[in-house]
Amino acid sequence: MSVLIGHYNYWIVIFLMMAGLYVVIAQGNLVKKIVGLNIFQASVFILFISMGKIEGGTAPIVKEGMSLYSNPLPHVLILTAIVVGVATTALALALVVRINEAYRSVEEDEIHEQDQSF
Amino acid sequence: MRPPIQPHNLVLRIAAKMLIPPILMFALYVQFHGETGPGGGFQAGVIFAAAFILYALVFGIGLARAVATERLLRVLASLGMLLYITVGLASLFSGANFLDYDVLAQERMEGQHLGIFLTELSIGMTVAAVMIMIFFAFAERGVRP
Amino acid sequence: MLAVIRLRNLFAVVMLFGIYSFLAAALFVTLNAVDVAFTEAAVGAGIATFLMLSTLALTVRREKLRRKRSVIPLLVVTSIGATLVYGTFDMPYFSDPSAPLHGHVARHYIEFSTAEVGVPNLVTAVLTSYRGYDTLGEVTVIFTAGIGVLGLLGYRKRGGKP
Amino acid sequence: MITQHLPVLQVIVPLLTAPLCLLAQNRRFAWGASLAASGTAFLIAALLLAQTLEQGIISYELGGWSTPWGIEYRVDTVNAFVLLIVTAISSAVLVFAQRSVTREILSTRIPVFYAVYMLCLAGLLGIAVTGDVFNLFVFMEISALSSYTLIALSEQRRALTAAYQYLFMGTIGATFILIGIGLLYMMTGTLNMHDLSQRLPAVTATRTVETAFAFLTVGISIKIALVPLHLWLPNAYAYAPSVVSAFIAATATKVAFYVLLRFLFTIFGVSFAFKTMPLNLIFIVLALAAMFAGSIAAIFQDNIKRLLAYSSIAQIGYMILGISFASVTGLTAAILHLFNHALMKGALFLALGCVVYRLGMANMKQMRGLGRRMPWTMAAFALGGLSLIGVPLTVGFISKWYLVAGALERGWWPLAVAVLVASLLSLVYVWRVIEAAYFQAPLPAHNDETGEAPLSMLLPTWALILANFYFGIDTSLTVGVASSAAQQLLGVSE
Repeated sequence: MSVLIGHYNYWIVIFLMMAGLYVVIAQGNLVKKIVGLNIFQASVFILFISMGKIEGGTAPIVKEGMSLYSNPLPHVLILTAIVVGVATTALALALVVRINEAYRSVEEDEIHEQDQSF
Repeated sequence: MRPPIQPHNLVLRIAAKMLIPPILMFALYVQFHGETGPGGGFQAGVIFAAAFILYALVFGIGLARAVATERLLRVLASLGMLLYITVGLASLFSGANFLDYDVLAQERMEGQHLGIFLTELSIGMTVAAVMIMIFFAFAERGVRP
Repeated sequence: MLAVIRLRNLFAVVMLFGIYSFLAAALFVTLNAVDVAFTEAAVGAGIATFLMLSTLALTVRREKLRRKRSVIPLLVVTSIGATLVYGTFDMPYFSDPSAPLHGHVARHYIEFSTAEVGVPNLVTAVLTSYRGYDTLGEVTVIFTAGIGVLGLLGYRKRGGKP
Repeated sequence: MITQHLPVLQVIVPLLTAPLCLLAQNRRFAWGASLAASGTAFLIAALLLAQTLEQGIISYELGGWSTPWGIEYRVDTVNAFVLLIVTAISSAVLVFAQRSVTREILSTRIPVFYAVYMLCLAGLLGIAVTGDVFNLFVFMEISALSSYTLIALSEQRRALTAAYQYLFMGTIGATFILIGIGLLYMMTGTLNMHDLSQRLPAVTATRTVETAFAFLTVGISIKIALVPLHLWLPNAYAYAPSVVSAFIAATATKVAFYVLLRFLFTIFGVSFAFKTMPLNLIFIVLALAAMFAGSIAAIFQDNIKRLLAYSSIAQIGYMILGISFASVTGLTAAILHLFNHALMKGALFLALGCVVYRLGMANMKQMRGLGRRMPWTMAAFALGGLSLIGVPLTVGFISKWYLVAGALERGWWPLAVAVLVASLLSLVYVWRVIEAAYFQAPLPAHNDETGEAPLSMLLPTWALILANFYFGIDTSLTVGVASSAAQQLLGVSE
């Protein structure tokens, strides 16, 4: 039972993560793939942050009379990872815009067909 | 992007005029209060960029472009990065390791504060400039020449 | 989230993503990660969603019907998920203060950062001082994305196609 | 004083050059500054290698924070060797770039190109020198984002989809690596590689560490394009601008391969990676699949750049095979092949770059009769091809020799035979190009203006070709360094 209570939130996060990954792998629309990628990454962030949580701890800002803080290191890592994620998203979207201009489509199958035909 | 809002909508213009200064103030607050509260250069940069994008959406891209020319944004983004590296090199030339803030001032704590202040500033600069740059890149694609 | 898979209206998909980010941000607050929550709200629900909407405005709003469906992606994803769940069994329990990750390096930050850096916000102290070099990397990533987008979308030839 | 800061300067010099290129907005300046930065980085790498050979591991604490608290740069023979080859290739490619880029990239985008190139170089170097796993992730993303951009800067529209595909595979790989890092951190509470290697043995029996291991291995395998995860590579190499193909083919997968070595041997340790986890067998199977599938696919390509790309996939197979022996000889072979393959692929892609410079594209059809029109270029290509096959006196021979020796040492002679058979396959695809170039009549459509490539492009190409032969004849430097690197990784004292 304690296994269930101790880990259930990780399982929820893993489910969300896999939903995102499924969108990336299975969907053919380029924009939707980016959304999927973002969901995947955001879920990884939640995984990291939930491991930083400490029962009874507060936000990691030093105040008088507080002794128990959440672990600041995962927060720092995820701040960086969020930035990396948005940078990737911006670049991916720029590529989609260019692909749409070159192929007049954002569907993977159609683009693939056009590439084969010439 | 096709402008979704009429550029001459009076209510929007006034609302935007009322909103933008507080947002900019908030960005500055977040920028300089990162040491004591939540926030810091990155969040401040994003908020600053958001205020600017609001301006561009309401008053038209042309006006916004006149303020933030491509050259200015490029220079700002590059300077932000250069500033960060310069802070690192400054400690290197003061005889410590790269990015060691201790030696930046007479006293160790002051050095740390100065270092954090400067690096946060450089993050804010680069992030704001890059976000606005990306916004314009997308926005101007939509306007067919 | 399953709606994202099923929905074909891309606009709704992007909006759902914005909501998801916002919920994630709210979750971060309850997990005591205020800095991260702030950033996730500004980036996930703000910038990323905004950029996706801009892209939709430049491309199309509706996804086309797909002809083929395959079970392979589902299998791949399920097996990856199963591996992760398998890994969780030996994880320290959620919010257990005695977990190894809270000792060692993190403990050092909490105990000594006031004396060594002198900044009340531990996240800022770690971000810009202890791991300041990572943050330089972070600025570089943003810079790279900026000039990458500029290189891809800016500088078009006069009058002609890009 | 400055010598003690070499590890960080290695990365900072190109990193500093990138914004300068963007600020100047001047093509000549951007090129000159990039070349100077890359040359300086090469010198620094050479000095670092000399230092590590003399005094062992160099540790540099960024921000002055002592090791587990801050980020550490840690240079030993292995990464010093990787730094050397990356900076060497980058410098050669940059000399070549000045003329080549004007043909293949829109002129207004050229300063941006050099800025992104510098970021990519800084990212790759940053991956190689760091001793901190999260820092490694950050720099991996810098190099990845910049290489997507570099590929997409090409004028061909297929480059866009290639970059997009690469971006997706790469980001999934990076996120997998991030998950792996997170799980490791969860179990040990540290991010420093050296610290991790000390704290991991206490918790290796847990399922969480096994999962972390699986995620890291899969994530890095995507980055090195190991066989079932290689799909991004052929198009990315084929449609990128020529200089970018040469640079990325010769460096990016090599650095990712180095990361794999680092995680397997330094962090997890041989006994966990190969005894607790069944990686031995998995790697042998995948390596064989890569060697044969890659070579056979290469035989049927019409686009020569794609041909070389598939050949790269096969060559990665050789390196993985070297790892799977988990012995000093096998690892020496893998590290040698890392170095040697960078030399051959760099040279071959540069030779193709010359062809593209003159003819606009490089398909089998264009190659016909090219041996007479561009004698120097095609001679370079032929010699590079010999090295790829593994003819004696070339570097290709040396690394395959060690690979076969490693297989025989373990008594796995079928694998030795497999290496030889795969080499024969590479003979087939190299021969197709050479036959077209020397024994077929040129297309009438080629006008007679098609002449030799300019000197500034031939020189770097030939420099790399000569390096192929130099290190194939005088092996004392490469083999010495590679075997001492292998011994360091395995923790065997000399």
